[in-house]
Amino acid sequence: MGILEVKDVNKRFGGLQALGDVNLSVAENTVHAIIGPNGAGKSTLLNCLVGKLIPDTGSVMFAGQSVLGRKPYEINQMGISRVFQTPEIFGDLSVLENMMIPVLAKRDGAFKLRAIENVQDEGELLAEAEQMLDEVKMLDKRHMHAASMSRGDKRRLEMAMCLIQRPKLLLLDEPTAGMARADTNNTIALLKEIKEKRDITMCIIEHDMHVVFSLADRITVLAQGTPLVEDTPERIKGHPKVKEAYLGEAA
Amino acid sequence: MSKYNVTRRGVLRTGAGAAAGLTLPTYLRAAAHSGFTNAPTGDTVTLGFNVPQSGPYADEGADELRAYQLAVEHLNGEGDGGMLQTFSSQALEGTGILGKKVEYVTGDTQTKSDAARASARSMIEKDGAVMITGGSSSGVAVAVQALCQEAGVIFMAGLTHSNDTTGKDRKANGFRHFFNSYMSGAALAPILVDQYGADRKAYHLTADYNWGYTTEEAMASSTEALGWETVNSVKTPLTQTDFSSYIAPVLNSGADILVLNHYGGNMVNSLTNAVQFGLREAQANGKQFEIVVPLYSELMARGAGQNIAGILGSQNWDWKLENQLGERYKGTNAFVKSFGEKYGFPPSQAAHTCYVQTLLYADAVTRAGSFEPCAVVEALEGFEFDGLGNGPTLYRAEDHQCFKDVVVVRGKENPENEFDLVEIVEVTPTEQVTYAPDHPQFSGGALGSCNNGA
Amino acid sequence: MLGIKGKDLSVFLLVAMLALLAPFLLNPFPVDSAMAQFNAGYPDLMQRFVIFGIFAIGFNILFGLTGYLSFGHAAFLGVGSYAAIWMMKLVSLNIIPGIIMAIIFAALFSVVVGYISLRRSGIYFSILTLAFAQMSYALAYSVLTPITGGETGLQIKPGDDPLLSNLAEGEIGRANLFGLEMGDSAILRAGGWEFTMNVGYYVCALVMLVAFYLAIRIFRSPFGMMLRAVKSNQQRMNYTGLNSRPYTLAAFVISGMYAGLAGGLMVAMDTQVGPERMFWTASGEVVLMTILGGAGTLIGPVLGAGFIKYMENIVSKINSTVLHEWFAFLPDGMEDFLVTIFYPFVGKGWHLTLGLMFMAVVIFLPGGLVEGGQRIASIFRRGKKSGAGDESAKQETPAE
Amino acid sequence: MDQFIVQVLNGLDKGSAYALIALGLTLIFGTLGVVNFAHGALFMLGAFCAVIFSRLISLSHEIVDETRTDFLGNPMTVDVPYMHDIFGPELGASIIDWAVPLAILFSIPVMIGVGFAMERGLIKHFYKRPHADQILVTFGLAIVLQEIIKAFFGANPIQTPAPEAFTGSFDFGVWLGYDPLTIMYPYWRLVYFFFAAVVIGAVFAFLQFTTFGMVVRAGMADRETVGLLGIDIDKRFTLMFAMAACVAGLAGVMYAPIVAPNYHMGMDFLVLSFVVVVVGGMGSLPGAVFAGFLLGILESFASMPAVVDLLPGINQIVIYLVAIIILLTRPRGLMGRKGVMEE
Repeated sequence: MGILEVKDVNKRFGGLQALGDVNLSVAENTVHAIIGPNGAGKSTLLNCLVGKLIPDTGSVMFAGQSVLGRKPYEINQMGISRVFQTPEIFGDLSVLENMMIPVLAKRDGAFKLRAIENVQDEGELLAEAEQMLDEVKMLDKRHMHAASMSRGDKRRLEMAMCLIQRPKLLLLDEPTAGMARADTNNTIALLKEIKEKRDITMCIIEHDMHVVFSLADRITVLAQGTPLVEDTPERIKGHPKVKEAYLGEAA
Repeated sequence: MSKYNVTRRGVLRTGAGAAAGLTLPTYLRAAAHSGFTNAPTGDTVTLGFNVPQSGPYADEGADELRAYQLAVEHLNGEGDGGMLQTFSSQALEGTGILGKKVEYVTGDTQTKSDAARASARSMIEKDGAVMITGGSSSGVAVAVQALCQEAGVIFMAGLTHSNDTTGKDRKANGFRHFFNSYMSGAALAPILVDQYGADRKAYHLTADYNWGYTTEEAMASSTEALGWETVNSVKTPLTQTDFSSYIAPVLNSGADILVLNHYGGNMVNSLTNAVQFGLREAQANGKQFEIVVPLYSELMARGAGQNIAGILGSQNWDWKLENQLGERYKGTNAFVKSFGEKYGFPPSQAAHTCYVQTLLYADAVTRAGSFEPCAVVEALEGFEFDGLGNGPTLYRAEDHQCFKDVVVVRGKENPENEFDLVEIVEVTPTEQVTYAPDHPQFSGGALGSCNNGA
Repeated sequence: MLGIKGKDLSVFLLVAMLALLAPFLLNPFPVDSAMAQFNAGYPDLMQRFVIFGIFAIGFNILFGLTGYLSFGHAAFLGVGSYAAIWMMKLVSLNIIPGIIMAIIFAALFSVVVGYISLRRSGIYFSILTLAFAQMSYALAYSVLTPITGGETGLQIKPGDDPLLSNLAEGEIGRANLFGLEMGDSAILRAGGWEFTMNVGYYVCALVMLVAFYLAIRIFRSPFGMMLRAVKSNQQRMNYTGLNSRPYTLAAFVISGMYAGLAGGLMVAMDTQVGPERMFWTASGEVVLMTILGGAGTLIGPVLGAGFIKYMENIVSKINSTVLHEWFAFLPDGMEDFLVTIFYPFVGKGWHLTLGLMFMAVVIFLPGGLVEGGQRIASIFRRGKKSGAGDESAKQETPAE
Repeated sequence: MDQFIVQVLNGLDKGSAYALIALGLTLIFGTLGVVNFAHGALFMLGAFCAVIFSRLISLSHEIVDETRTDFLGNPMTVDVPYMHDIFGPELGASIIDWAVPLAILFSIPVMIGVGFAMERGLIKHFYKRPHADQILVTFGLAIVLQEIIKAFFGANPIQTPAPEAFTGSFDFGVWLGYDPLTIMYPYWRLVYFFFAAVVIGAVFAFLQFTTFGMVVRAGMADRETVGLLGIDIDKRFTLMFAMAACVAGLAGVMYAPIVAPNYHMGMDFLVLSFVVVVVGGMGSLPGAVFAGFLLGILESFASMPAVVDLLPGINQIVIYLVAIIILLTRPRGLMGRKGVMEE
């Protein structure tokens, strides 16, 4: 039994079958990559996992509980964090404040009216946030305006914001899309480090095979909304169906 | 009692003179004051002219302000003296008020009660005004009148026509020279019956606020008493500009008269729309369809242009009164002459009532020998006078309302110029428009006692 | 001190000083001088400064922090005012119950309006709030006349005999605070100067300081940070396990309560209410005050409120006679010329000046009046020590 | 039923005005992303184009008429318009009579000029500024424009009649098989409706069938991409703004005979036009037009005596009530596009 169990999920948009009978099982403390050509339904699947979309049929179970019908913030409180294709951070806030918000969300839940207390008095949480920033080597930038940072820094900040909540499952939506080679390698290194240091399950959607094969423990190939194969990276590499799917796309 | 304690320029003139060179500050407790709010102790007295200078009534406010400036000139003995010569009380000599030169401050009511009160309070608290006057709507008049009552200064209302000003919202420190909804109804009804017959069915369009309600009530009850029937009455939002959807149902409602209980921009637009919809030419119940506008204003008649031609309404005063109806309305020409010579056009009724109110206040102070509000109130209560353009007039003690003839007018078919838009049809004598102080349309109010303030 | 420190504390102390010394600072000219026209230190205007300051501070908690632009906040002010005057008419002339009621009613009304309007964001939210406010205004003006007094509004009348006050027959009740009447003043004269210290003003000023202090605490609190996060990125907020709706609703209700407080105080200072208080222009005014002063800054809204009220009450009273007085020392031709030049901008032309000032501020001072203050301050600072360390100070408190 | 038809006509007529104003506002709001609080003032300027034009062509010189006297007893001066001198009394009089329709020709260059100056001089610098700043600057501009008009024309409404030929009403009833005189509708209001239809049609045709229009529509959908294509979108936006100003102005010119223009009429329409645009949906031109007509018709129905008797005050609030209901049931108005002005 994996930590994330997707069973017979179907999703239609009008006449288009975006997902058809998707079954997926992600084992705990592994890195599971979902690959597939454009329009294969990767993003739709991801959105079904975080509550942005609700599947027409099927079930999505996380750690034994259904996520269906829950709001994104509730799903996050269950222990799923998400990293976006373009980094989503609080641009108007300082880097440190960006880190404080997930910490507070972890401690206080989805809503708590703490209007009179001063943020500066949250010594423990501040220390935790700074420690995390130190871990991702951004401590010196803690007073910077988040929007004014480089894209790579934004990506690291976003990951740090997710990690500080100690999620059981981290969803990554093309974390290296649009990155230069060097940045991509940095990101791979960062993710590897995370994987080694923490007990965390990751689910990556990725185009870049280099990234996928460097990180993934298992790979699911999605085509036209349906999983083609699921296997280890080594065996996926030479799989005829995968070649067909990608070559078919190319032709 | 009130402890409104305010800066007084008058006091300070002398105070500053005496204190010249003094370095020690003087400290005054409110209670240390005797007398009344803003008692003028120097050689000047300050009046507050609070008129709309922005918003839809700005032009009317501008005309009021002209009249006030003229009144101040005349009181101070400048110019030709205007109505001072014709006023039946000859207490005023053109030497200011009680020998004090009249100064004034102005403010903008914006035709909003909050803004009007803010402006009036600044006049009382900052400028030391001992009397506030002006305004172009009943909401403002009621709000400022209540303020003056609290503060202990006299309020001489400008243009305010709602019954409430001297009805349920009457105040001891407030006085109204202008006529009211009831008087419009009482004055118009006999003439309407005379002109259009007793067998008429009226449809009322009424501005949806207090003035509209009192005017509708007055018009409906006085016309019904003479045989008319009220078919329907519909309230229209104040902010409405296009009245087509209210006008359109009128023609098929079985009514043959449309009463527009509208003022200002509302009146201009509803009348224009009514004419557009052909109501002037229409026939209903075998009779010519007619439109009535209970309260006329020259400025708004100008705004309505040709549409106003032939439409009956009532006015407090008209600049042609003395020329056309003779001696009884003396004072009119004297005022028109000095106003016309100064500004180049004849005054509106708003200008007239404001001018007269200023003179009446000055006269009352002079006769009372004091600026003390209670003395002024006493001098004005039950005061009978003549020569201010309206014929013999009474300031009734019970509700501080003036009783005088009401002018019934009609829009001219071929006006010669933009100031000659109305013709006088008839004048309804005072007796016909007089009502008991406890008349149901005016019930629910009490003057209270006059307030001298600090 | 008081749980605030550093720059916040100095801003608070500055505001406290300005508020307490306002009767002196606002009357810089001797009463008899020609410039006395510019004196603003009389009770009514001082009260208005702080009351609208409170209104704008509250509005800024919503708009400045969350970015939700409400175009109907005047409705809460109006509801507060009506609640307060009814308390004074029926229960007690003491202003405390009235103000408490004002806050409660404004809060209830803003919960309803906020709950519905916050289902949408951006311009759709603005129009929803506008629609609620305009409906309140239209109904108060007409159909609800029995409760609101319609156009003429509500005042305390001779017949009103509140439960907890013993008034003589026919006496008109006056607002008081445990017997201290709001209209009471002490006047201090020194040379040609005169300073009015009014009870009502100091009551307002103290309330405003409390309101301002709370606003600082909110700005620096986790809640305040969450609100800024809402403005910055709602998507990330939701995926961080936070439900943004209750945060925005809380901000909406808090700012509605500030508006109710302002409405209640308005009645306490001047016992009357009219429905124009809820018209969209009144809602627009507080938006303009906040933007003009500097949205999202602590002191900006107060400055904006003061600026607009000053224009409305002082510039509108300058008439041609006053202008002639000013320039009387010049030769006749010059005098008339200058009067002709200035006349369109003052008195009845005060709106023109206001419009020009709006444009000038937004063009030359993109951050509002606060930015103007900062620029002046930095000129002085540069004079002392070429502006070092300035940058980091700014980063510490991005929403000062 | 006949009342119903009349109110539909009224609604269409009101709706024409709302739709025209909202159309211009949507062009600025939806295309350029500028919250233009001066749009009402542009409408007002249009109406005053009619006033100014009719004043211009009735410019006159004075002749002293010794036979009559004025109110102070001096000899009367009578004004004779120059048009009478140039074209003779009859043709001159009819030119003056046709002032409002002729003012259209006058207003187009004026309003385009105003729009051009406004965009180049002011709005251009505010595209990238926050909406709050746009509100402040355009509101300031609206006040300034208003006050300038007030300084010259006063605060009173100024009657600007339609030509003689269009006074009176058209008997719709006969046309539809009712008794004569049951459904009367003023000619000028019909003219206004058709005029609005023509202007709306012209704007749509322009956007649909010209390359300029295609670029602008593309710009409305995705401004960045169009910019990336190397198209100079700025110049087109200037033209767009001028066009929107012109549409607002035309709405105003023809409206002058319906409601006498005054200096603050723009503010009266401002809030309403924002409501119309938003109810129609941000960035949607058909939405704005449709919402304009819808709200116009609903407002007319709500003011029918029978309806008001049933629900007192409904005529005061109907537009806002409908706006709330629509925005709650359709998150982006009737035809709004996702992501426009939602932050």
